[in-house]
Amino acid sequence: MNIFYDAATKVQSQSIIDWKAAGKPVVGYTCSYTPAEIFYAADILPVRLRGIETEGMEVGDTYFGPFICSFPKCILQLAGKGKFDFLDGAIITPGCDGMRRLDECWRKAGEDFQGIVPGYFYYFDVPHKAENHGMAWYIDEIRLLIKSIEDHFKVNVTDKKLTAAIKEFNKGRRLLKELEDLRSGDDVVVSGTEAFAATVAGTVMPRDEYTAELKKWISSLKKKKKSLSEDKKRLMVVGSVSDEIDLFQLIENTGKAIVVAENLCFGIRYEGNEVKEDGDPVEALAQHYLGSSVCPRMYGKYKERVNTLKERIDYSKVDGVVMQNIRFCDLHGAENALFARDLDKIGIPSLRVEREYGPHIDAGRMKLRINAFLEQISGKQQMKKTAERKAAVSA
Amino acid sequence: MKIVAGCDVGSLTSKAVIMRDGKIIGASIIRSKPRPKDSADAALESALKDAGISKDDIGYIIGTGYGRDKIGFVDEVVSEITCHGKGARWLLPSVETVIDIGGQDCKTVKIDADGQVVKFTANDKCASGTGRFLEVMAKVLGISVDDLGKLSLKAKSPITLASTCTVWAQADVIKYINSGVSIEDIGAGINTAMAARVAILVNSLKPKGDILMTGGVAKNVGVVSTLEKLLGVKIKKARKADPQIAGAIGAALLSLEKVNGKKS
Amino acid sequence: MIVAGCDIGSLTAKAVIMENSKILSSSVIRAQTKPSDSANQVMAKALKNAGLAMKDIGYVVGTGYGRELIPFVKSVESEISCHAKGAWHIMPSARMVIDIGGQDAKATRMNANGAVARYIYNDKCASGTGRFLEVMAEALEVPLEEMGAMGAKSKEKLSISNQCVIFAETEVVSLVNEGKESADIINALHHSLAKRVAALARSIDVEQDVVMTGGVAKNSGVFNALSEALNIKMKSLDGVDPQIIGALGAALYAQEKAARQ
Amino acid sequence: MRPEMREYNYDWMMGSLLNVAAKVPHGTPKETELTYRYIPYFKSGLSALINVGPPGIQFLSLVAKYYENILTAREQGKKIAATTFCNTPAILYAMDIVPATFEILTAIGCLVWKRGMFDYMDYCCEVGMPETSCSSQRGALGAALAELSEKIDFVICDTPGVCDTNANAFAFASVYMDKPFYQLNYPSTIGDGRSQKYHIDDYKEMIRFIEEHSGKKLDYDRLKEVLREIDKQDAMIADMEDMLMLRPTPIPPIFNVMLYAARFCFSGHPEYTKLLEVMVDTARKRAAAGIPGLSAGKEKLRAFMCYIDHYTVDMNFYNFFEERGIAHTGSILTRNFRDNNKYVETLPGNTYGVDTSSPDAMLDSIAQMNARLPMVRSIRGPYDRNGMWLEESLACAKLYQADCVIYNGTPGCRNTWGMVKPFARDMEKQGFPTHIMYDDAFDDRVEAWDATRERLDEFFHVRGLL
Ligand SMILES: Nc1ncnc2c1ncn2[C@@H]1O[C@H](COP(=O)(O)OP(=O)(O)O)[C@@H](O)[C@H]1O
Ligand SMILES: Nc1ncnc2c1ncn2[C@@H]1O[C@H](COP(=O)(O)OP(=O)(O)O)[C@@H](O)[C@H]1O
Ligand code: SF4
Ligand code: SF4
Ligand code: SF4
Repeated sequence: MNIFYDAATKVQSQSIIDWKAAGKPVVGYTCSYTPAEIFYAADILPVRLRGIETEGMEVGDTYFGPFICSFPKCILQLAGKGKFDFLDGAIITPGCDGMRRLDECWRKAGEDFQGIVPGYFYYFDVPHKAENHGMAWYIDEIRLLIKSIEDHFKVNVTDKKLTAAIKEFNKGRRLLKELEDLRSGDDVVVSGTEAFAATVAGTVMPRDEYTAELKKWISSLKKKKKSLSEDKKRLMVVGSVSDEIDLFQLIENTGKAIVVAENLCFGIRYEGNEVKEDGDPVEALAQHYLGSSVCPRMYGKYKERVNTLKERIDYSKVDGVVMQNIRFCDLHGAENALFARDLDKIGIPSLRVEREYGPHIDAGRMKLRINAFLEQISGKQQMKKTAERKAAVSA
Repeated sequence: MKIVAGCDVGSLTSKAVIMRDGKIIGASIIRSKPRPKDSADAALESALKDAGISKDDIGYIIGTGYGRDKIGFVDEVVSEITCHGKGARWLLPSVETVIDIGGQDCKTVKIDADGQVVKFTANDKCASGTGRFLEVMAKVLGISVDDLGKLSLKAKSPITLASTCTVWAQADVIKYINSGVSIEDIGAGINTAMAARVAILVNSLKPKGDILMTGGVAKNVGVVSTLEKLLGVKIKKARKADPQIAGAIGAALLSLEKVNGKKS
Repeated sequence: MIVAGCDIGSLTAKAVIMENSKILSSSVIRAQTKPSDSANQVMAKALKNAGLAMKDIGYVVGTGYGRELIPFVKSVESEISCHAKGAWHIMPSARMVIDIGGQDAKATRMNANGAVARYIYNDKCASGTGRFLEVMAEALEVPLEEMGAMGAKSKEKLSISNQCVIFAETEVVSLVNEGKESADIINALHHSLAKRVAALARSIDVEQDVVMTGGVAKNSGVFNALSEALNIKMKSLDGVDPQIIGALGAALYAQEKAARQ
Repeated sequence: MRPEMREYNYDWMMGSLLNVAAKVPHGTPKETELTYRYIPYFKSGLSALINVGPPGIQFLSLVAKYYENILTAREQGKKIAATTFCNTPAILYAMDIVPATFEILTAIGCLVWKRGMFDYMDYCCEVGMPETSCSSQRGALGAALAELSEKIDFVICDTPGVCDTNANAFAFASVYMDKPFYQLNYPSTIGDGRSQKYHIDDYKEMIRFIEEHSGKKLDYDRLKEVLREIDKQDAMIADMEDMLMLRPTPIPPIFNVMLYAARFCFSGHPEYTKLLEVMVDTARKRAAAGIPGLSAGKEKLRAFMCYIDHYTVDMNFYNFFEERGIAHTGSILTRNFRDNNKYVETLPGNTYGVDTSSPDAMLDSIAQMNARLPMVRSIRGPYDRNGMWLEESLACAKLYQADCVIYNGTPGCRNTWGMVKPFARDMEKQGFPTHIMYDDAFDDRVEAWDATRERLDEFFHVRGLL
């Protein structure tokens, strides 16, 4: 577990240091619509960019305006402070508006702070729709990206290597699915914090190492008997981008809840399905990444998302859903409102919170809301039990 | 003899309530001290004095409020949202929606017949929808928060506060004072600004049934009456006790349930 | 001709009396509720210091947020222009002034002639202003004047993350409750303020020399933290009280305008 | 929302108000006086329009017509599409659909009502949209969500890839009201073969969507008529643009908003042609007679709005320009990017043409035109890329000889607030004093107009412009 924890809580984790020491390149990317398999195939370490470990926002605020989500600002802050100096490249994606402006802001910051823009800096144009021409565009974009990586890093990304990469990544996907299965049982042997750390680690660790470690860890979990879920509310966390282990810790530290599921970017949101291992690998990747419409940036696909959410809630036997959104995140903020409305209709309680991204900010306020939410859920269940008892007695 | 207590340590005030057989026999509201522990001790002591009993007579105490984790003497802690729901139900049995505005934040709570929370929303974006906003403004006007509410009743043409940031709004208020606007019109403008922010939060919960306000701001008639206008419904008055102690009452009631063994 | 500049701020009122570009006297007082009272009092004090009477003054320019309400001025100028002019007068090598007063923080860039090239205000939030420190000083029960010295004694590194002044105050109170040292909290506050202001200055390009004006410049903790955040050595306006720079600039305008009359 | 607000049908109220406003100039002075008494918050805005003469009067009737179309759509058996100003209504007119453009409806409400569109904006937050989302949709959207406006039949959104908060508002609307949704999506580049093709594919898909949900087939003869109308309109717009270059310009500040607002309402429709004819005629006469556009008589300064204008309270913003003697040289909304326009000379690949020779040519024309509407054209990609915001702003500021550049938007605009600081820095480096306004173009509560005006005055003064 420690290796995952290290990877999930440090910007420059040991496995990144080791990789660099072997003289191999590292490329950062900002959004889960970037097929990381491509880099694996090029023997480049893909690292999802994050905003943890920020202190202050003087660089972020210099370039971004005041009404922007703190996540991309934190990334810029870290870049400005040289914390991403280990990057040989960065891929910027128009995930949301805040994120896509990271392109300009980072480059402009590079004019003021020497050496903070990686030598390879690429804008990867992901469309907002997956139908016909959208998919075709995305496939072209992937091919262009591959070409550009080949040119810059002097590598050769063949279909064969891509297929191998897909297979390797799929192993991890299957393992994460196993982890999900473990957490869906009545007796959960793994805390949400640990599980999330393991998932986040997958976005920053070398994949072979990750798969091996994950496999070991999961088989050790399978031997565990001690239930962590007894007398606890089973929660799910959804909403804005998050890689904050603290958030999960805060929830579980109440002692009254266990997080059994999440649907977060950085989490398992993406890992649900496997990528097709036969046929054209680029098309298979495109179908997987663009086709699943898991993020509200894919407009008009709300119904698919709410259905997935309901299935997950059912599957993981969730008692309540924590819906968080980072301030100025319109996409998740609005979608959370719709989720809350639709879950309400089927009797699933939810809690909406708006917050700042970043370590420990507003922990007190967050704690209060979580606690009240847990009390709300137990009251509800209490009532259900009483009603059942009464019904049983009268029958 | 079942004597129980509830202690609500808020950011501005700390409250304690002592109950015997479901009746309040002692209560207190004090200004919070820098250390929550000291606030709790002082509030409880003052309530004990009010009830004329000693601490050993109390069977169970539940703590709540923003400083709840730091209270020395409690048996258990419960969030203030749950406590305000419970307390409100006791204050007015028909209530279904509770608006609690304290010093730190503003919450709207929907409750069922048991006083159990069904749903809630809380504002945490900015200090401008909280009691603290009113405190800051009262200080600028050189009056007490108690008097701020009444100003609305005498206002002729309330000012409009453009800024939502408490600190900027303060500057706006100073400007109005300097340009000779009457203190009534300024006060009313402040109360209205506050009510307007709260109304959005309340409406987002789709309130239904009888509405009761708890927390210190419930005593501000200006905010309450503007809120009534904005929501288009009457807000019920708590007659059984001071709405500011609703949280402490709720905590005491939960203590009672505990000693009665009603809930696990 | 003897001229004067009068700067009515949110916390303090300042006046400078000048003849042939030389400062004859200056004064700083706490602002009164009514700007006109502040103006009369601060002017009276400055006049007294110089041994002059109001009739000796040929031209007065007003500035500061209460500038429109000063009874005795002939014209008014914006604080941006006044701080730039004042700072440049003292230090012609200055290309940027960072003025942090009670209400707002501003960064202004000047060209070689001292003319304003660009400026920017703090965003729509009070967290980057002197008021932020005032509120915190009150919460910590520390006099404003002593914050700089106290912060310098800090040993442990803390951070204050909240944007909203009121919520940051709560954060400070909880730190006190956790038993944190005031010196450490104050140091964290200085850095938090400095980082916000640094972002402001950077977004219009920082050009050396940089000087700091306004009341907060007297706080050595913020001064040093800002130098650190900007990664440059800011120049101090040695000898001249940074708080009177706005009034000084106004007096310089008065001189120019009087000459044009 | 305050309960009494729910008792008024918002559309109907607005429609009646605008109807009355349109009649004012034709009444007797006494009738006019009487009407003014009933519209105290639109009085100076209305008189400003009337004072610019026939174009203003024509504009009033155009806006009234626009509303009437929405109000009578059902009676006439027409469908209503909720859409954005970034989407040309021309295609809808060609297909006999009535557009309800949220941003236009919000702006009009802001201009004429005391409380602007505040209640409706807040209603969106009450149903759960973040209060940080763009106010330009939230006004009209709030009314729609509260079911106070004519029911819409489907949603056509035109900003994915360009503006999240805008697209998100429409996506939210479609889910909340359970209406069919189509999104026109934009890549981050323009002018290259790939994106040109993408636009047309996307556009064809949209037409299929409209056909499906309206039950009407696109009639190419009608499309041809509409395109021919656009051709005429573009020529007149170009004339106006040319006259904007004159110093002093004969174009009054208010003409700018009329030019684009009317285009968003009635592009390809004879209503807009009528207005343009009157506008061009008036401007020409003024130019010939040497009458400046500003009523102050003297043009002291020329300002370029690099983003949008300010729409709250009684047209204060335009009156401010008039009073100070500032010529308004347009905003991002003004330009249409028709080929051969002057400002596009330095922006090759950014234009569209009109070709009615075949159905495919027509479709391509309208799709490419749509892809060059404000915002979707130049803020889709990184601002410093070819043809994007910086280049466009510089080209316009230079061509129209602006003395300064002013940014005004809404705090909801992630998109521009994401990089407006570096943008302003670049504009300054090119020698244009640039002012960033921190208000909300549609919501006075964010910053009171008085404060906004003070900051503008300070900018003009401190930077030695006025
Ligand atoms: N008598 C009163 N009249 C009007 N307002 C009051 C009165 N007493 C308290 N308040 C308001 O109530 C707020 C404190 O509420 P309270 O519920 O005690 O807060 P907390 O529980 O967070 O300490 C104050 O900020 C003030 O605005
Ligand atoms: N002696 C001092 N030491 C440290 N800080 C000070 C001192 N005097 C004032 N300040 C700071 O300066 C701020 C006021 O600055 P000033 O320039 O006088 O503002 P204004 O012009 O708005 O009145 C106060 O908010 C405080 O933070
Ligand atoms: S939340 Fe969506 S847009 Fe944001 S990074 Fe994740 S996938 Fe990309
Ligand atoms: S949380 Fe929302 S606003 Fe922030 S980066 Fe992700 S999608 Fe964008
Ligand atoms: S103003 Fe900005 S946020 Fe609003 S619709 Fe336009 S581009 Fe989007």
